[in-house]
Amino acid sequence: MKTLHSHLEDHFEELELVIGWEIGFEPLRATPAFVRRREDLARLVWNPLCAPNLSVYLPQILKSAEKTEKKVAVCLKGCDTRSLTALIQEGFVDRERLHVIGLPCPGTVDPQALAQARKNRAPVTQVSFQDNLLILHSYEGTEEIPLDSVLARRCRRCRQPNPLLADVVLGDPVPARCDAPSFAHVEAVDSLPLEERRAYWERELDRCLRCYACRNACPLCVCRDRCLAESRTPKWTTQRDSVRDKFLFHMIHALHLAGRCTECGECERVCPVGIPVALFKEKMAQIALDLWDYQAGVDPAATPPLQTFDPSETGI
Amino acid sequence: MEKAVFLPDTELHEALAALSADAQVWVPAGDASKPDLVRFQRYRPGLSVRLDARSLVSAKEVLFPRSEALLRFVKEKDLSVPAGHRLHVDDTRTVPPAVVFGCRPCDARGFLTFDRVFLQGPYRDPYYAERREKTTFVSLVCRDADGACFCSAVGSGPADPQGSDAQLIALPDGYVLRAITQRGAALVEKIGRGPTAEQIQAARDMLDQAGREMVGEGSLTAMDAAFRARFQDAAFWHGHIDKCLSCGLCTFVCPTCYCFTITDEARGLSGERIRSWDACMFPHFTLEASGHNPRPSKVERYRNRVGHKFSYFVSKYGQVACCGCGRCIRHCPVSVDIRAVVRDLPVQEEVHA
Amino acid sequence: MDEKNDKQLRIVGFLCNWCSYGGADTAGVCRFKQPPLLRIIRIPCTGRMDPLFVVKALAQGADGVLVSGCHPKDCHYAVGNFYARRRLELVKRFLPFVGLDPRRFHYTWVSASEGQRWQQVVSEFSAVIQELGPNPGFGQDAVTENAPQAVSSQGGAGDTERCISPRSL
Amino acid sequence: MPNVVSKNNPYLPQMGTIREIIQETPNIKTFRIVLDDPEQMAAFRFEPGQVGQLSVFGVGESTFVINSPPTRREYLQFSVMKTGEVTRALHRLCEGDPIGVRAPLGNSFPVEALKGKDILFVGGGIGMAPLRTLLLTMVDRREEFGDITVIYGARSPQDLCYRYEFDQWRAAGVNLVLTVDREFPGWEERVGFVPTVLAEEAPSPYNRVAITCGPPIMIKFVLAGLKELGYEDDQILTTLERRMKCGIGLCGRCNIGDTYVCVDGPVFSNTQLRQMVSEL
Repeated sequence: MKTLHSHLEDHFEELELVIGWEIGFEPLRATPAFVRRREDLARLVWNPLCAPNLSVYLPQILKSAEKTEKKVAVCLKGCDTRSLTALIQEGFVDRERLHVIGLPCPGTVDPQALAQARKNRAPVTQVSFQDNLLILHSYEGTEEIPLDSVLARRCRRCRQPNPLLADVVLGDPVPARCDAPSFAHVEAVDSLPLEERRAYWERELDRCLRCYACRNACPLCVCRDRCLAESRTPKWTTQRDSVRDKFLFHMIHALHLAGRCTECGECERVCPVGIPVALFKEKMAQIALDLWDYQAGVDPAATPPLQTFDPSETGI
Repeated sequence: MEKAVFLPDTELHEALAALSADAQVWVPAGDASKPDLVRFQRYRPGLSVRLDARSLVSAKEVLFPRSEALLRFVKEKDLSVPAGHRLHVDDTRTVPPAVVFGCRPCDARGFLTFDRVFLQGPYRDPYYAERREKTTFVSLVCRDADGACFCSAVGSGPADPQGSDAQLIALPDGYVLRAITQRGAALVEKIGRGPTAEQIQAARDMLDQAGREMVGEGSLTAMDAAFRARFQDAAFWHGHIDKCLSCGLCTFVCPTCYCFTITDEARGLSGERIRSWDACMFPHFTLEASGHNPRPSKVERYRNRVGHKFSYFVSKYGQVACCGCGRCIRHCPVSVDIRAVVRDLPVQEEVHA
Repeated sequence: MDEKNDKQLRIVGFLCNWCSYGGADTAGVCRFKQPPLLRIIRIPCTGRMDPLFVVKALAQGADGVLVSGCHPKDCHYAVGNFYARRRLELVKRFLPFVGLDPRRFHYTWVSASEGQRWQQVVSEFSAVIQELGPNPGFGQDAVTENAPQAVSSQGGAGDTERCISPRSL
Repeated sequence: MPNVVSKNNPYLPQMGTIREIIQETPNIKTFRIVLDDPEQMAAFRFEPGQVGQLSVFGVGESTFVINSPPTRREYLQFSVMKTGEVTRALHRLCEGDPIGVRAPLGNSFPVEALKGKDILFVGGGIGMAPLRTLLLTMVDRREEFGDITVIYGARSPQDLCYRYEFDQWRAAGVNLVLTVDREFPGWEERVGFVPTVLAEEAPSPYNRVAITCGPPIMIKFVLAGLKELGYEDDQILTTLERRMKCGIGLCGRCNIGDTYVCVDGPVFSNTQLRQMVSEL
């Protein structure tokens, strides 16, 4: 990781804060890091474990930070730059105050898949990466696991591994896993009969704890502390532990992301009970693509389709 | 071992079915579509019981449901009274006996925090108390702590009997089930078979070994003063909490987080006043009607969470409100590590930035 | 007849104040015969339609949802229905994904003078709903949601002023 | 001690009926409530400063101070400012409507310790409600207390609560100083913010206890003003507010450090406030 460190070392005087990733409480956990001192730059890492989409912090960080000449540096993977683009489109982030470090991304690891792929049970003491291989060390020995076999669902349908918008791109471009938008997972659900689809979602959503991690991890859930899901006036959901209330919360989330969701998949990654909540938003993205040929977070100058209209449209 | 039986692996389902005859039996079980997603579920034949796996959510919902009706009300139309209706309020409830089978010692111990608040405070919570009295906890001596576990650091350990009525000790082909309390003894009588001397010896050895094991470094039980000294150190809290997403995951999976909200949910002429889980990490938790919020951002909210568990609760009840299960760390979307926060409280040098 | 069949089907209609609401009125004044399934909620413009209204109504078991506003280019607020039709089409296409029957949701445009057309819209949609039968909604009904819905909760969030006390202030 | 908060189920409200509603100000109403069970009403005891939870079934519960004094027990009086969901619903209720009551909750003013002392009340707007209960207790036991001075202010004359009682207070020997924020036609009392009037009046701190309640910004300046006048921390009492749900120290939201406002409060001395973690 020489290039990320050396780049930040070179530019540190121009920066008030660097948002990147560091190793968390165990080697397989990369966690967001907020670096304000030069000596802490060494903590930063960049590898396929760096799953969190750091653009989620930007609106609030920029709002609370004092306006100075210095910029906020943020490390963004290809898909993360789409989220940033959408935030810029909607005016939540001032591009001028950011120093965007774009990182071509080979895909991120799904911790569950990794746990299943491992043959050893002992805790991982060290992890390294080489040629799309994860090399895990534990006292039981060394294991090599191909990255492709443990990719997160979002990464298996990735078509934007390379940053779309950045002040500097560190690393060589990565070939995309999909050339065109892929909605295979959505289509799998769509292929079920209507009744079974409802039963499927009732079963999945029954597990929901309403912890709102999916909402809070979403870079485009910009209402933050003013979320409709918790409002009592108007009251959209009750406090009952019922599937219907959980469903309504997820509908609030999904419909508010219609035509805005950049498909970063954070909602699904953070879900503690493994509900494929990103499918709701992928379906929205599919509809937006069909109806208006629109992809969120690709063009900073575009207007999201539900925030505009076209009188000449026909067929709707 | 006072009262102990041997429960072969092959008879586990039989035993659970037997217990289900007169109680709700809650076991850690894999989800049908996601076998590695282990939660406490009501036992039913065919359930994929997973005593070997750590459950995602603690067993707290058995005594403290995610949502429960405190009372029900019905409005009966009656034009003879000025209001035009009479109001009937009803708080009757039936609480079935329950067994939590195969939770970890940390889960069972978590209820000691609840007991302090709900049973031994100025007001006794009848809903909790009734469930508590009718529930038997059978914990499994824990042999697979992971990197997030830290039960020894809060004064517990992988073989901690506190809060458990009976203990399961895993042997290669089954479990030794040992009674700890009267209630546990009553349960042990219903299942299993007489253990052999070797099985008893093996269980004893395992118990000794687990009892000596230290899970988690150092001690986090005496941080009251350090927390108060750190209270207004904004840089400290920002350093640790800037990455927090302010979701409620940590509190919802926690075996000791007991905060709740009360809301009325009504439709038409009837409704319920329900109590449901709430989280101090949510902005609405302390938001006053005037718009004032004494804990306006995630920094104050997380600080309160740390303070509640490691300072306020200690000064009020003499124990930490944390059982070291590590769920909040293991499942946090951004791996906020409460151990690290608490451990750093008394550290004077600036290790945080 | 058993109770299930006896349960009357319900369509929730969201009608723009400036056109379809008048259209429905026109149809009524002209005494055009209409099926009795519809319950009307007047909205200031279809631009007020939050797609969540549709989802929530159907999730809670409304048998049909009908949205009707001014013809495109005739919006009282110039462009409200242009925004609306994008949202409504999106939600229409989204419903089946979560297992809600898209045939239970219909949106259309009826002006204040089109009483005849209104009759036709209501009749056709009612026929569809009658054909589909009761909507199971999403998730099981919570206990109290089966309760009769005669009056709003006491001083409740219905927010309509209520004062049935004879000695009011 | 007879207590309406049920020992078996402290969440279960007692049923009461609204006997009278008084429109105090454009957004404050006073409710006079009688418990439906006459025995319970007769046995009901509380101390000045204690609070109650009022239930509008279907909307929720909210906490209000019982602002009638324990010396007058024909009804329980609560004053409610329209701010949130429950208070809006309360404002829609009418005389004769049923209402749920869970009371008394929380601590109270140390009446016995105040005996023989001069008293200064400093109130602003709805903040007069918790002061009224103590004030009327003292009025009813007038000979046990020394001088009673009340400085009460609001934005405008029509925002003053309990206007219809001012004459009675004065007749009972209360030195009542009224103020509004600016000049109004027909207003003949003081004009100016409460802290300013406090500084002008300057009641001597000797053998006196000051009790203040009002909006946070007023409290802040009143506390500074009292300090200026020479009041010590333990000569100043105030009441705190927090969002509350259970009211019985369980639900975990109204804490300031390890102090729970619902059971340890709402009445605190300035000394106590200074010992708490700073999270107001």
